[in-house]
Amino acid sequence: MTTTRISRAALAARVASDIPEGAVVNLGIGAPTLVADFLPEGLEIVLHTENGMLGMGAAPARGQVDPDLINAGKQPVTALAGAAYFHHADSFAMMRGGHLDVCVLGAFQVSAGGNLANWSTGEPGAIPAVGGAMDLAIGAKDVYVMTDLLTKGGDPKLVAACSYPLTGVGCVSRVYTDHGVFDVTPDGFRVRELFGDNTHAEIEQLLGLELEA
Amino acid sequence: MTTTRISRAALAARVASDIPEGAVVNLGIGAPTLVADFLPEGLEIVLHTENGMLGMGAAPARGQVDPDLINAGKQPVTALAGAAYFHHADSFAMMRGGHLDVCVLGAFQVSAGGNLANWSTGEPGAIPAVGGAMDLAIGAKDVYVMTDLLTKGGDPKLVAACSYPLTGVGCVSRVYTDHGVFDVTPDGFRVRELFGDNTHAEIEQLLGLELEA
Amino acid sequence: MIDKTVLDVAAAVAGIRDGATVMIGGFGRAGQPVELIDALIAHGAGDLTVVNNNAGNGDTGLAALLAAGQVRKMICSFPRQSDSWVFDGLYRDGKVELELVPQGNLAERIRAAGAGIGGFFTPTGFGTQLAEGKETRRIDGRDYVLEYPIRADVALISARAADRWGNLVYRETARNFGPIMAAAAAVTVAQVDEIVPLGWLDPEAVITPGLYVDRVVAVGERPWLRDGEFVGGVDIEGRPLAEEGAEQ
Amino acid sequence: MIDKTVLDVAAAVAGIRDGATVMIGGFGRAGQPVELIDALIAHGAGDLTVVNNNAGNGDTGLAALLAAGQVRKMICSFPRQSDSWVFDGLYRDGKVELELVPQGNLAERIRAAGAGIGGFFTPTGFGTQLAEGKETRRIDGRDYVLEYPIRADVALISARAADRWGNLVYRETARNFGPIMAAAAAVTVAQVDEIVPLGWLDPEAVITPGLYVDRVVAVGERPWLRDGEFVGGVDIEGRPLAEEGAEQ
Repeated sequence: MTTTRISRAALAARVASDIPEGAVVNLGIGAPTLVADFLPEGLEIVLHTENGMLGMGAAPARGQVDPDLINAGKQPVTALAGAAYFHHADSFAMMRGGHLDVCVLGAFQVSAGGNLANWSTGEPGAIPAVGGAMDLAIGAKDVYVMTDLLTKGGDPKLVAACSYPLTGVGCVSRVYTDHGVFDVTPDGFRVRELFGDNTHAEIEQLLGLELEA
Repeated sequence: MTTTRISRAALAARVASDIPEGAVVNLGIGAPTLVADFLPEGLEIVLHTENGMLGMGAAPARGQVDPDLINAGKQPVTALAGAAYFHHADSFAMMRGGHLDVCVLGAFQVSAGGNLANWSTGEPGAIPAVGGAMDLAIGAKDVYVMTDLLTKGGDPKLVAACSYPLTGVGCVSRVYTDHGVFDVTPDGFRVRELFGDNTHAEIEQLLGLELEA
Repeated sequence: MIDKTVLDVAAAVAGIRDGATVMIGGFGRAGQPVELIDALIAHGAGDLTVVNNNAGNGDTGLAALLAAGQVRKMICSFPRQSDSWVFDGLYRDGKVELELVPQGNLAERIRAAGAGIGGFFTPTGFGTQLAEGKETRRIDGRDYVLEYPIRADVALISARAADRWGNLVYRETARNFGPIMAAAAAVTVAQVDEIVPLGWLDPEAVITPGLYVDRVVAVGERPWLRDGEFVGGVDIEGRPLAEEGAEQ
Repeated sequence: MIDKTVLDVAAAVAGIRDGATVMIGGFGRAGQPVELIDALIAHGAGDLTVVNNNAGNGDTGLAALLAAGQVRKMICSFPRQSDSWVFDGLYRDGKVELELVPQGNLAERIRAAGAGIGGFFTPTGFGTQLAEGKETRRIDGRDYVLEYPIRADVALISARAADRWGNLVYRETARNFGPIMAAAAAVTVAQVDEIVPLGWLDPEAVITPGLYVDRVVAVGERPWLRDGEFVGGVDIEGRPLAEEGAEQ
């Protein structure tokens, strides 16, 4: 079976197109960071970085790197006019208190009930590291996951129940994948959009899951 | 029985003399506010006001009253060099977290176990008001009470057990009265200092309480 | 473009419904959003639960809202003051309910609402009437009372300046409850002396980041300031001083 | 006169004992008090429990403290990074313990210690391995985990400037854990670029009031600043950029 897969960049653009002007958004480390490059020019969207800043701007030019001004991935960034700094407890209070509109996160697995697994594969001997993942998972009005539909080995990442250790329970609202976009509903995953010629039946077959139409 | 009583001002001076340089101090509304007038000149003592300021200074001159700059009694004050402003949750976190060295409070009653009653006489029909009293009571390394030994009606204010509603439990470390100074110890009140010719026996008789020597 | 500016105080308080819980900033008069309260009186919403440290001073501001009969219940720490006659009368007549909360617990409960904390153990009030019936726990040898968040439908606060993103800076002890109320309400309305261009506020010194603020309205400079500098010449209520010769 | 200034970093870390719990500020390298950590290495106290968001980067700062064998246990949210080889090796060899805490719970637990909160219900981590064995509660329809304060004997933090009362201002995202750690430790030591005369810091913009700070030590301006202004010319680790011609 050959299905349509869009590129990582196209997926980032697809996510970006759903973020309205004025939204306060946290983009997780890794692929979600790409979304920033596709936010519509001319629209004001306020980026939050959990290490203590609202109004985060793009990467600085060489020579203008400021080691005091970094994002959650510890990469250099800039500050927009309208930015504000705050300490870590205040920053996570913003998230936990539901003041962010959107978080975009990566995932190992998302369950039909909206559970997220993205911090540990549970491998024995691996050094665990969670960072802000569990806070982000419960820390926005909408939690979007951005991921491939399948692992490199071909296993579904949208599952009936997560086998990996959970990051959060019932927290995901929507999943943007390279094959299509799925809402998490009380009845499980609902197809919102399929890319290219992908059909409902094909995706169900790939996932081994029934999807709402 | 005639006993020596010192004036309110002399008592304020007595309290002030026990406050070391560098101490962070909150002076409660009413008589304790007087203590500020007797802090030794040339010593730096940092006054906290629970409505959001450290480094509070004296009252302003007429014409220099600033309605945005007030103390907990809602009187105009000034700011010293080195002052800082903060919001109410941060201000009470300072108290509750034990970061103040000394609070000086008034009292209706103090018990031998260090309980404080200073917010309500429990009169039926009275409008209750607590303000920051309960926070102040548990909000400093040392809680000093400044009060007359007896009510105007002659009833002891140092008691075996408070009959008025409590402000805090086991919170008072020392009581400065017009008759003398008393430490609260695990064994009850201990006489620290008696003013004038007051004797241990006289004070015990006035209070109807045994006092440690 | 994000623009949280509204043109007048009527627009700022639009939509406040009967029965709403309204947080009102200020400690006594300092930081009290008097212009917004006046607009709320004109707006007319009633049956309100109001959260404030006090219960009004004199006949203006919160006291006027109480006098207008719009408040069903006050949640506060210190209602009884030398000039709280409006509240005192209503309370004695049984026309307003009172929930008394120690000031630090009030602040921390408001903070908890904004910070997504479901409840917290506080030492304040343990063993007192104000903790009666509440869950307690001894933790590491200290006694605590379990307290829950206080949330609101609307917060009305006052700050010195804002930008169009809703970033706020305050002035001196008028900051008091503003920042925590801004975070604890579904809709936060700030009155400010002035709205400055985006980028004028120092990002190191923004106290309330704009994400907590929904509407800002400029109401003009306080009488004791000129171009942001203190010039004085008023009494503690902000009224111009009488001439020296006229002073009693 | 209150003067919390100490003359050098050795004096700043004096008295830290074997077995102490030491909070170390910083998120990655930003705000990491490298000079104080170097002084702690020279000081030699061992068997330490260190609280930091991470577990060291490269071979300097916290990584060097770990390499020196002075750390018994790390409490952090994110030890594993591309350049955390020192911690990684010690952990795999069983030479350092790890308590992993979600970053927001770490921050709130530190905040609770400073704020006199005995415990709090947080939604973060509910239903995950990191909440296993912990008390949970459903409050108003949401599930929470009970978490307790994290206190320390000493906090080592970095700020941009201080005055002799210990008031601190920070710079950009280097603020991170500094303010909450300052409040959570019995003794707080701050390294700063400069110590300014009392009264020079804007009281509206002081982030850590001096009562939280016990010692301040000036360690000189960061290489990317000149007289407090950003001049750049460094890489993300703060090292001077190579000449353009030499760039690969």
